[in-house]
Amino acid sequence: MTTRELLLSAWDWEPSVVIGCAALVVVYLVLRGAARKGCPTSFLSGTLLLLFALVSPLDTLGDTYLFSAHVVQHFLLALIIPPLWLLGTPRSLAEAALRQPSLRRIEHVLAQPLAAWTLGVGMMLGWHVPALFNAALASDGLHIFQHVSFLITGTIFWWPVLCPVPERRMAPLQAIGYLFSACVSCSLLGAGLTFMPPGAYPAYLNPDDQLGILKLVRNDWGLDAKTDQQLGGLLMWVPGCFVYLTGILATAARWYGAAGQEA
Amino acid sequence: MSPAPPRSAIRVWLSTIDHKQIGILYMLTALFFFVVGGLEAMAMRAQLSAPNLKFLAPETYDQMFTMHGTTMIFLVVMPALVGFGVYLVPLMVGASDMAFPRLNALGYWVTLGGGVLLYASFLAGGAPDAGWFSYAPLSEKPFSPHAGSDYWALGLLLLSAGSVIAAVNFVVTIATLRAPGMTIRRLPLFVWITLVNSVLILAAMPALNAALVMLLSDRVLAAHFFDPAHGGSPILWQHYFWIFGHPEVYILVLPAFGMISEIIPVFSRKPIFGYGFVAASTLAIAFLSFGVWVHHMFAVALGRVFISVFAAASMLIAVPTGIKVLNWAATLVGGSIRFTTAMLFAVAFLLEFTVGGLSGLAFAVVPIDWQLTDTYFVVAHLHYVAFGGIAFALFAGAYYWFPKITGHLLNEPLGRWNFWMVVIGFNLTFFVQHILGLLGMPRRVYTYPDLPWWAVLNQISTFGAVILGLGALVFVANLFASLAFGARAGNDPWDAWTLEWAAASPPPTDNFEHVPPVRSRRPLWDLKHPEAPDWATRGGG
Amino acid sequence: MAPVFHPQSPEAHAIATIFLYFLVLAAMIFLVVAGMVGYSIVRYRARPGDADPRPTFGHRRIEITWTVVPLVIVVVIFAFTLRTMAGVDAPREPDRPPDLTITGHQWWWEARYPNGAMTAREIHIPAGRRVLARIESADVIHDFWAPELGRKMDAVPGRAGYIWLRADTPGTYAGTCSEFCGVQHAGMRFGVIAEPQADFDAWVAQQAETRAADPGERLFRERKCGECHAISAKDDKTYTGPPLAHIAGRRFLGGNLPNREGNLMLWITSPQSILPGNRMPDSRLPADEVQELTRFLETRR
Amino acid sequence: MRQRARLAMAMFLLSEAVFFFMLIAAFVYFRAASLAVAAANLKLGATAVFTACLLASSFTMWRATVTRIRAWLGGTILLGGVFLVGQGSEYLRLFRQHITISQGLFGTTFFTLTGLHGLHVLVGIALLAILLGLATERRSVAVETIALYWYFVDVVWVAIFAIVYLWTLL
Repeated sequence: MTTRELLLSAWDWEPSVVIGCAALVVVYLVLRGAARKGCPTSFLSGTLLLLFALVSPLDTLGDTYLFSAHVVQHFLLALIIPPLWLLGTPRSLAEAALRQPSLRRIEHVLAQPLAAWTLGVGMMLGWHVPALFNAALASDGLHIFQHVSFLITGTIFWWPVLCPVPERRMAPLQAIGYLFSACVSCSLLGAGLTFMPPGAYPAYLNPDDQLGILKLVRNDWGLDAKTDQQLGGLLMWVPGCFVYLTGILATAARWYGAAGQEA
Repeated sequence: MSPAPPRSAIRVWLSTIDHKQIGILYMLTALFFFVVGGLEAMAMRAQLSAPNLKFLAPETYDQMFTMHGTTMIFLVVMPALVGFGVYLVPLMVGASDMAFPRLNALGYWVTLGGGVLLYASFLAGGAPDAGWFSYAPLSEKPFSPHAGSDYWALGLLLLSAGSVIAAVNFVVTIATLRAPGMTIRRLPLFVWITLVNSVLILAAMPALNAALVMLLSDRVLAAHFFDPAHGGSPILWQHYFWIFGHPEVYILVLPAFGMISEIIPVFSRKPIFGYGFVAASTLAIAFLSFGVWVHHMFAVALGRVFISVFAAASMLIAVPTGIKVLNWAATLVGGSIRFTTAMLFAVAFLLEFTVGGLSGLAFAVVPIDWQLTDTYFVVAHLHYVAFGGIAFALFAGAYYWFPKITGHLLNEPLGRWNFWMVVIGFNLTFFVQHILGLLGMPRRVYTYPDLPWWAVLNQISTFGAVILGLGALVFVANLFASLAFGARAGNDPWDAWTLEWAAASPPPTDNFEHVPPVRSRRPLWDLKHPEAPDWATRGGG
Repeated sequence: MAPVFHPQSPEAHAIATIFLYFLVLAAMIFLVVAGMVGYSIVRYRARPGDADPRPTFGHRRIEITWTVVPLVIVVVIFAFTLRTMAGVDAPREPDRPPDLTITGHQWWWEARYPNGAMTAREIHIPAGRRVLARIESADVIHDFWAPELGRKMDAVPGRAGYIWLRADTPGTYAGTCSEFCGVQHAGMRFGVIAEPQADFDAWVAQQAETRAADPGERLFRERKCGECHAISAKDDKTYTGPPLAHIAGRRFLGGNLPNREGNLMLWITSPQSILPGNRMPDSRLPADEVQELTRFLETRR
Repeated sequence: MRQRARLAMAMFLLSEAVFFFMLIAAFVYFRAASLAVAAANLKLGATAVFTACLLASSFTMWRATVTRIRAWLGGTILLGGVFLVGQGSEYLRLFRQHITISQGLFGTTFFTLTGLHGLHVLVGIALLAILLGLATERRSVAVETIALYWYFVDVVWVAIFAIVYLWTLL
């Protein structure tokens, strides 16, 4: 199989995923209907990315062949899609939701920066502990749970920074510290994986080559097991950091921007 | 209280805890070592003025470039920048001193001690000669048996401790001693950058300390961290050194950015363009500077994937740097530019630093690095940043703040001589070194064969260095002449806007009789222009 | 013509090309900044009596523009970088044995070939064909760099690196150590000699041969020359000094000293005056012994 | 003043944290080469006891900032001293087995890391002893600030203990 054939053929249109995404879009459009606020492009592109992360060759590669592909998938699920969703949620919708006492109580607990940080970063670190990660690779149910938990804790993590109701967001300097410490944690994990000897996730050492693309991956792409783990670590480290950095800079810019108006 | 007995000037200076006197001590120390480091550079340029010369023995030449690099970085630029900071930060935030005056004095004396220890190596069997980044295993006992490298490591440990002390003091001063109304968002950019820079120092210096402790363990206790014969790793030294070393480059250049951000607006008669972006890009630089160190190691067989990720980060850091340069240039546009010597240096900084920044970007393009790293192209690049960037900003800062520090203006005609000789000499010296690199001349060679063009280009470089050296002497002469005979400056000779110009020149021990109200980023503008204060428009902060 | 811009292999050519593009781009960026600055200092120079201009504090859209445009430029440069890297770099752990192994020593370069041939300072390769060179170090970090032929590679003790070595046409290509490695770093120059395949094959075969015994060898051993130098081909030991089995066939001796009439004797007598600080002490042998050693070494061709 | 002193100490400890992080990273970097020696020669049980002493000293330190400063400071110094004695005995035992800083990568990394930590404990004890000599005023700024340092040194030890000792069990 060539790279081209792989990219064309290895799509797995799992009905539950497709229907789930479609349902998300419908619900979003219906609820948003009256609101006319919140950026639909960002919500829709978030959902599109979700579909991509779960049905594209990225998923196939990440499941069996490449740790680095799996990292990209997690990166999308925890760090890219949730902020896009939050940016796309209209303020009025969030306010309406928060008027529900039960939701309000949950939000009150989970949106505490400490709780949100612990959940978001803890999930990121926890799922990469070799034992848990390997278990998720071995069991489909656990794997689905892993992905859902990334989405949920990702949303919880970004909530205090990007909450659709700006008054509920953290103070800017606090937010910078929040993102910075999260970035340091992910960097350490990434750096650790980069410099560790290969084999932290043994399933990727000798993948079960059902698609017959192992030669392609190993030789043509040059991703042997060592390079693969290194690349995975580096992706978590540098582009991961870049997402947090973007958050930090956006917060700082908004803070300085607000200065002019408030005086 | 009975009047204190009169004390001799020497005792006053030795025991001072006044931030202004300590700042001056730092700056004078930097000036002294600037002359020393300059003489070392001159010795090297003399040796290289023709092929196969025997003016310096090879080992002497190696000591010269090691000491030149170490001196200029740790004993000139660092003390000069800390000195300016220690002098100016309390004045700029409207405080009467640093948060911990005694700690401040300790920081200075530790720094001086580090310098003395480093130079004591000359008396103890030879200065260090393994280069300013002292790559292991060359710097290990079997290959550098004499004590020079031990003095180097110990001296650097002290200098690093001095920097950490100063950084702690800066953070606390800026966090707790600001005048009423001086919010974080109204900090003068020099102070804001000093704050970010201090955190950078606190995070980067320990990597150097750890590396030095490990090197000393190897050298003195026969440990094996960097010794490949016993399983140690020379690459580990490179990682550790550059995890410190690349942030260090930004530690050196950020305060220079801060000075430029103060000087260009005042002489353009306009507030800085895009304050928020200049401030935020500082954060971005500080942050990214920890993810780019591997670009010093691209020639090592580290693997293509590994290298390319760091190449990407190294390229990214060019973006916030570019934002800064463009904002300074945009500050000029629409201004009413006064070309004092300070402003001349600041404008020259913009151009020279842009050259240095672009040649630096070349090294993020990995294949170019594979050709040109460790050649004279690097030497040219780093001097465009270190001299064309940092030193030009320091000259500009000296001309700008000398009146505040001494009460006298620096002589402007001498300043013009100073400026033009330095600019011409600098570009002659270092521009041709780009070409020497392309011709294949490696750095750190004590001599070279008589290949086509090598001799003539090296002669031009040496000739330029002489002009540059003379220009620097004009500066030193101007300092002392103006101190004795310079025109009185008055409190605010440049019609500037930050708080230090509201104090007397030189400021009294407690700095301010009363601190002017701070309601915007330019408190003195508001005072002078009650009809259109900044706080009534967008420049509030 | 600068060697970097005088590429003699496809690998060096690719680097020169990306560098050229980069120079053009850098020049354009510099012109933008210089243009802004130059225009301002002419147009906005203060004239006597000028009042302060009306303050302006920035412009969000301009800021976003000059954040995004450089970002795009950087992404493009990065793409070109990746492509060129893939084209010029040898794999980190190649799946075939190297065609030759180049080892940096303080302060000379050694090359060993699979058939046991070894030489110093002059590295022979067949012209027009890509060979895989393994770069190692015997002591400190060195760096192998022949600018006309391609990338440099650090020689790090305990960690081998691989490069493609190729020259399109026969000739001699100068190279040098490019990482500071001690006193005689400057003297650590070398040449890559590219020859037609047949000549190269003959050379390698000849280098692996052992020369006929000679009475001079006894003096060589007695004066302990053999403690630092290999005198026979196919000697696996690591020596401090370069191998001498075929010294007479070399074009250069230490550093840049041509292997001409009298220079070998000069080197044996006082190497320290030629490359001060190098590992070979001045011999202080009687003149007749120096002569005998020189005669002996000149038979080692 | 209290706020300034605490901020200054926090900044200093930030740089100390990076310093120890780098040393621990060096230990981990060579772990593969040193694991066998570590697993065979380190005494987990005894060190766990001394670790408990050090952790207990954080508690006594905290009590000293609240009440009965002299007594609790004395207790802290004592517990810190016990920890150092424990570390000394560990060193002696290793030396007798000819494991020193110059014998292999385990010795190199282990003694550098734990030695520098021990040095920090020693400095802490010296500071506490000075406080004990001066102590008159309860809850002085100095006690609180140095307490921060002491907690930090303990936390670093927990990291070292986990990575150097406990990790050998995996």
